[in-house]
Amino acid sequence: MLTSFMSYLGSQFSPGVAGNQLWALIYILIIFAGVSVAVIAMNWLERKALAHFQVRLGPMRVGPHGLLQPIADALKLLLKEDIIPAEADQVVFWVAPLIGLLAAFTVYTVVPFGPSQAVSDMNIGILFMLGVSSLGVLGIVTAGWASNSHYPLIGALRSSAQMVSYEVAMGLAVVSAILMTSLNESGTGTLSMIGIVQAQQQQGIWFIFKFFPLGLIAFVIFAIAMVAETNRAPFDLAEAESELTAGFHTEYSGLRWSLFMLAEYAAMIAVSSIAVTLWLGGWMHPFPNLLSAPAWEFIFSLFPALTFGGLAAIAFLGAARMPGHSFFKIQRAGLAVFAALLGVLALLLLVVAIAGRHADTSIAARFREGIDYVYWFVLKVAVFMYLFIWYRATWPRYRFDQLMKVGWKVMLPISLGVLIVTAIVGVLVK
Amino acid sequence: MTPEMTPVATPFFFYLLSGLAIIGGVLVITRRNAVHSALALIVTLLAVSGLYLMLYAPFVAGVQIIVYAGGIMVLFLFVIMLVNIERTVKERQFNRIWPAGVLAAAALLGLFVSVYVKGKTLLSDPVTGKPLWPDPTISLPDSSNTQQIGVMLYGNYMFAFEIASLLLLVAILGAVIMAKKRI
Amino acid sequence: MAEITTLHYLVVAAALFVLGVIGVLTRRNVVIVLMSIELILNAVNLNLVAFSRMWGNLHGQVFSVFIVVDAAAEAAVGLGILIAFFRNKETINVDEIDLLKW
Amino acid sequence: MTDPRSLSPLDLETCEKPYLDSNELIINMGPQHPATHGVLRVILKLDGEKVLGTECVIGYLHRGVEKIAENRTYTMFNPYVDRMDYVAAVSNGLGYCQAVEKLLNVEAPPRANYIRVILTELNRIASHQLWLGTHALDIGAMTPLFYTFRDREEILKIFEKYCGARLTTHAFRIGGCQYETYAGFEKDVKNFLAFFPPKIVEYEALLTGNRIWLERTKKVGVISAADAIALGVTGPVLRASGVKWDIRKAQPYANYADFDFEIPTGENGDTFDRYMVRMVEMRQSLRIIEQAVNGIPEGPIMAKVPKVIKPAVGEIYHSIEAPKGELGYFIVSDGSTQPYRLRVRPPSFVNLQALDIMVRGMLVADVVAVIGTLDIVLGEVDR
Amino acid sequence: MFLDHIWLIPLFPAFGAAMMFFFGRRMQKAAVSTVCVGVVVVAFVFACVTVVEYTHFAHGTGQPFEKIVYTWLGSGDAHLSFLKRDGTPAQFNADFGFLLDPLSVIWLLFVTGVGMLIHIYSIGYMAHEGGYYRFFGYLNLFMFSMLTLVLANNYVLLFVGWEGVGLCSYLLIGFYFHRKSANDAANKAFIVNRIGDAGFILGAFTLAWYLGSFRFLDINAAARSGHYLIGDTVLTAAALLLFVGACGKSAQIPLYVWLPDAMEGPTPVSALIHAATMVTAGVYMVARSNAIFVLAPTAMKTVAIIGALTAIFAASIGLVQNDIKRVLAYSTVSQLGYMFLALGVGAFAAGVFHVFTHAFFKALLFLGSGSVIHAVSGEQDMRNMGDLRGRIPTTFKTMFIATLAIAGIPPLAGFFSKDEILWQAWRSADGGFPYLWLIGFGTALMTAFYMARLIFLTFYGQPRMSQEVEHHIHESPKSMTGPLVVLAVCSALAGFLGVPHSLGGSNGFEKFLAPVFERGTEAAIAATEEPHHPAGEEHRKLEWLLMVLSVGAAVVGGGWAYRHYALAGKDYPEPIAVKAPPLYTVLYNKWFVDEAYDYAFTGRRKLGDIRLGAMGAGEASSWFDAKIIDGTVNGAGWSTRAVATLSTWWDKWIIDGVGVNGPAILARMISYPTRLLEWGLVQWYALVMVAGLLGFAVYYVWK
Repeated sequence: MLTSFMSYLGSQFSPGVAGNQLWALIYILIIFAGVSVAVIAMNWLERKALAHFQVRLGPMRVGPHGLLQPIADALKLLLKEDIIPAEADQVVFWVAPLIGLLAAFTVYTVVPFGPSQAVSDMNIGILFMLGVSSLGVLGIVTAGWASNSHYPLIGALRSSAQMVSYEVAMGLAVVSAILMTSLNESGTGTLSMIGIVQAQQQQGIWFIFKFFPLGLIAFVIFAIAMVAETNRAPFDLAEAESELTAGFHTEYSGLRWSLFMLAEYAAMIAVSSIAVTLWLGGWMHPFPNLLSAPAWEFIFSLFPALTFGGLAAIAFLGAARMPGHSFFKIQRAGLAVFAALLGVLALLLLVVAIAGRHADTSIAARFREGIDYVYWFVLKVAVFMYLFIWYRATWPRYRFDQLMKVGWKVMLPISLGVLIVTAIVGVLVK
Repeated sequence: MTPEMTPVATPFFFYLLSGLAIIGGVLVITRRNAVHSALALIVTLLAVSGLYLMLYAPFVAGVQIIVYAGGIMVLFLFVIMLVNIERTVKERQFNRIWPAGVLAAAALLGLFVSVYVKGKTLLSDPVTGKPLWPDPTISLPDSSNTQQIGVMLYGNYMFAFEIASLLLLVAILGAVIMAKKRI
Repeated sequence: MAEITTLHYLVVAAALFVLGVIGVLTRRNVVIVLMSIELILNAVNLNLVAFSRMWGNLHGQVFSVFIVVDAAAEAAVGLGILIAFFRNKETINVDEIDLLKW
Repeated sequence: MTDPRSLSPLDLETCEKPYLDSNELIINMGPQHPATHGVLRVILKLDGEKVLGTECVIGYLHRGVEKIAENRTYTMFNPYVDRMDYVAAVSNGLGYCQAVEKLLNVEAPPRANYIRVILTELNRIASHQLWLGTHALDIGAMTPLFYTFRDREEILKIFEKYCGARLTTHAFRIGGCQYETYAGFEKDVKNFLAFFPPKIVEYEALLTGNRIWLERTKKVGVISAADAIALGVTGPVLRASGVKWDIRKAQPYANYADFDFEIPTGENGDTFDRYMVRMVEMRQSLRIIEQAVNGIPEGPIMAKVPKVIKPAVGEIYHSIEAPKGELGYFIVSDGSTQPYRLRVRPPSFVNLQALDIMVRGMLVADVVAVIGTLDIVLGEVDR
Repeated sequence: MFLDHIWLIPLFPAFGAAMMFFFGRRMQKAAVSTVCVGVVVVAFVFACVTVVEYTHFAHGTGQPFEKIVYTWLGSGDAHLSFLKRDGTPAQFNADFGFLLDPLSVIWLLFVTGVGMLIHIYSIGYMAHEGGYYRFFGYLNLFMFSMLTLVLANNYVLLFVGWEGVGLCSYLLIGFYFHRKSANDAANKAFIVNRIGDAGFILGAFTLAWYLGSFRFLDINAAARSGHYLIGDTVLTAAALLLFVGACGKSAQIPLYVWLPDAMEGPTPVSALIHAATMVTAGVYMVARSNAIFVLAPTAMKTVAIIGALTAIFAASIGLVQNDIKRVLAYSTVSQLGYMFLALGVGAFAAGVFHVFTHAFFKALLFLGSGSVIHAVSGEQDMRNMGDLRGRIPTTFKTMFIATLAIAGIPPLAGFFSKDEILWQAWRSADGGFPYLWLIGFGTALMTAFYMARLIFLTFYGQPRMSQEVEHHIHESPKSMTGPLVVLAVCSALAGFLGVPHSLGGSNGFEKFLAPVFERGTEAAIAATEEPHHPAGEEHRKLEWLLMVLSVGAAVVGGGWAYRHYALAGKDYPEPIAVKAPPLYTVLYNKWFVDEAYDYAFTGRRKLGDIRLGAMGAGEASSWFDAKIIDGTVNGAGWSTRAVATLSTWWDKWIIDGVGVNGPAILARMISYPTRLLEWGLVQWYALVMVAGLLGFAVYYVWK
């Protein structure tokens, strides 16, 4: 076991490819836990960010600055009564959230956090990802149907029609990015997620800037379609609370409802990962073509430590700025401890960055590299997450026919055109 | 560049997946409620897709998931929801000739079994002496599976591919026209 | 457990095929009949892919892709007909779809 | 024009057919629904998502206000009117007080009129702010709600300082105002005049140019001028259809005749026009307030009114321009201390009638937008 | 350099068509004409430069130049191979390739050249029409297809162009799609062409199956290799099938009926597609396949006879038609017949030469007639024209030149090409060809007559149009007369490219084409038996005699027309109508061919009580259904009823007495197996299918 444990650290391949089942399992656990934590954090972040967009403070009571709010929410949801309507189809009602959740989480098996930091590197990675994420529709449709109620049914039909329509534009945009991977000597592209990032690495450019503005257009189309695909504002028709109360999960409550939320946020992170992988260079740091000297590598490797250091500083500042009243004693202490934790984490990262600064095959260097990869990947995904929140704060909701019009009459032709032009340009460039 | 994926615990996964597939199949044809049938069919489809992966056909597996599980089944669910089922659930589920149908299917199964049994023992090639079902000896590189299928689709099977696209177009038109409210 | 050979896959496919045939021959609900047809097609696909693996070439896989295309077309048209029919006759039972008998 | 009477009423019996051809679906919107602004219940007959017809079921908030009036003296009834349109309590009070004053042949003194105008117009802004926030929320824009509530707070603070209440103000008395303005009232109002215009710009920056907002509001819930008049629709809804009708100009009450302001009108009578009309109205209200606060005279705030109000036998109808439209009071006096009959003509109730012809043929999402744009308050609809 | 990029030539107009397709609706007229005419001009210039380069390349040897851009169908993979007839495997390969040899050079030049002129002409002609961009888009698409056809290096790609021009022809005939007659004409053209196309594609595949390739060079090499005997059955069949295709496209008997109707399209279309270029595609294709035809004398004879018959047949109809464009249309059919006559007697070069000269003067005639129609406010009936000579002088002069050319007056273009054909027809060794000469001679006479009739009715005599129309008469704009003048010059001078030896020329045209039409070994032996250039004085004299005869015929025909029509006033008498009324009726009604087709093929008309053709088949099946099938069913019903009656009777009278329910049981026993077959339960059918499947499988496994 130890050898299998250690062998991976020196390996060039993801555990799925290398056949290292132990590490694949570890990764699955890490990713499952990580995504769940990310969803929880995202929940807090969304409430806080949205609140600040809307000139209010958001959760402040549970924990310092509401940091423990998600946990309180989770507890509340777990303890709530689990209602299944009498006329509902019991089995399907029970299965539906699981389908959605399963689809959302299965996608992560191929998300490349780094060249070897993934569960597996499937040959059909992106195909797999699109396919499995499209299974999420099934969860929604069945949930809406099983509730045996009008609002959920309309919501389910809406959302599945929406997801199916936007999948087309999304797929075409993805294909135009995949076409770009084939611009190498051998002329063969790849569908593997890791391969796509490596293609960007070899070509020395993020695909968003490739054939400017073709890559950018395809990216923008994907970025819009992925919002629609995840049923988020301004495309959140399926759960438009002002029209359909809560859409397909109107009849859901408690734990089951939270599963839907979990699936939704996990799906958001998943599609963001696709966007990052396909267009934003995946795990690469910015300007991979210009700033690739060892000195730059070192500077970039300090970023994780700096980020956590910065967060720690902000938390300390927050603790210091708490009102001096004795009511806030515990909160202040909690925030200080949190800040200290962040600080320790920053220090650890700093140590790793400095210990592994030479690009050799030592464990420290491997660790440092891994952390870098994951850091940049997660950072880019986080930017998307912020965008999701921003959209929600800014835009009204589309109407259903307008949504369909945008999907079929605007996005689809544009993405088709981009695909064709990309193919032509690709041939000409070759 | 990447090493071939080495299959792990093949028999276990095979029996698991084929078991799922067959149980799903049985559920498909026995459930009263069409939605339950559809869900069972999805299970079967996903299990079959897993079998494709075991057969080093990742592209087909991906297509299976995207087109079948993600596309066709959603369509099925849609239609089931559109046509009301309350009445049909309460009705007789099998037609009057079901014994004949089961009998025919059983005969078919018998045929399959006998052919397979024969194929394993008797029907070997008289010239080369090879069995009819040789064990897979030539390994397919699954890392370039998609590329190779692409080359074949656009090369050898160009016509078939074009005709398939035409078929889809016709199917789209037909489905749209037939599903229209007023023809 | 022994090694998995082509025959194993063929047996699974045969089982699915027979299940599909039973569904087609006995169920009254058209939707389920259509689903049974999908089962049959899947069984065929499984056979093709297994043979493709057996002979070490990709023709079987290409064919199975075509069959998937065919299945999609079949489902779309079949369900379209079903909806049109349901609208007129308010039934989706196969044995009530016998207008041509008269 | 389509004669609204020609629209067939919703036939609930023939709906829900069991087969696909009709595809009709009956949906109950409300009374518990996030977008019905209280307890309105709208029964929708849908073809897929298309609205075939609506039927409003009201009365969930009925408190018998008009009946209560018959058992209360004129003075005692005054606070009750605040509970009708609770987001525009000041306007309600103004209308009632003026109606009784008219019955008594009493004229409020000028200073009282100025105070009344300032408070009423502030209340108009507050009402429009609340409408804007909820309307935008219905259409899916969350953020404006919080912005408008933040700014509405400034107005409510003035109310609170003036009369001690924020929502149900009971600010006026028959014959004038009960309270003299507090010290710094004028400064507060002037501060608000400086504070608010940039905020309107902020709202408009969020919405007016927003593509999605435009798509959701333009050509949605159209009602023609002729239809609107036929249905008796008043207020911004009527003005957005292009009819320049505003009681403040048409039959000036209080001292509106002294002020210089304009009546905004729309052209298409769609949701967007109603939005724009209300946005402009807020600015016009600011103009009125500015003129009033600068010209407020000294003097008494109460006219001579008998301690026991016993109007002569007779009847009176008086209407004012409330934020939502024409608010009228019809009072019949039998010479006793209590009204023989009191009838309120509430704008929300009348405007709600237009819902059906505005949403026929549109989509479910538009119903929500139209309910929002009608700016109804169920307290007033049900009374 | 240009030669290597020959594939760009068709792409220029394709680009124009694509522009029109995507953006045309939003473009100004000026922009539309700039783009569309521009791309054709560019194509023409490019073609000229390419040809110059080609002549350097070929050094007079006429070596073909072939450029394969990429393999279009088939990948050279063994899986796409098929077995030839002789059992050897062959590749199914079709390239996206271009072939430039003298034959395609000629077509390339006049297609682009005449096409360019007609594009320019259309700017003026279509200026006030709706659908401007659509028209030019179609024209450009046509140019693309025609150039693909001409430059293709294999039958499959040629077929693409072939279908493309057919499509464009359909679209353009039906350009005024709101007119029913235009739609009908378009449908007719399309459907009739389909018949030909079926023949063509069968022929091409037969060739591929027999010779193993679609490539012209391969096929020619194979045909000339001497492996195949003259008169080879399969090759004869293939040649005949190809000729069916040519008949459709080039409007030969019996598939010529669409061409006169095609005049429903705008006049520039008639000029470009239905006179100058597309209809000569059949000639091109036959000329292209000359190596095959040489090996199939029967086919050659068929071609010659059909050509000659078409020539005189169409000319005879043309004698009495009144619609100016119809006269020209029949003239076109007749001239095409000439071309096929030439091809059929083995004078490929002469046929091609006639195509070349005909392109100029027929395009000119059509454009001129367009100009006339333009002048008289859309009137097409010659009975309502007259005396236009002085009012539209340019049109008159150019049309007059063209008439002289088509009538075969020396030294204009038509004289040389037509006489070459007539001479070759006379001279050809195979028996019976002098008869063909006679037919050709008669045709020449008629040609001169009806062309002169057209000119005199249109430009001479007294004005017969209404006052209003007369008032509006005006010469066409420069963009229309310009092309007329250029074409007139070409019609006058083009003949000098091919002055025959007998007139002291060198027949450069034939020499230029010689490499294409060289005979293979087998055929060459046959050819040597007759010296290629019979230099004998005797021959020359004979040739001169024939020339004089045909010129004489032209003069006589023209003179006769002058006598009858030069002074025609209103209600002028038709000489044929006066002298032979039945003949006139027959000719005026085009020999009742359309009617005959309606009787025989479409079934639109009934022959007595019987309907034939497609509709007839429908009716027959309907009758069969109603009478036989339903009759059987009814009969079964009747017999059932009879049985039932019988059994009732039996029941009542016998069973009740005897006490047995026998007949009822019998009736059920009879009905039960019938019911099993037509139960109406889909799953029963499926069950039967499964049973059948089982049966087959069992048979094959355990047989």
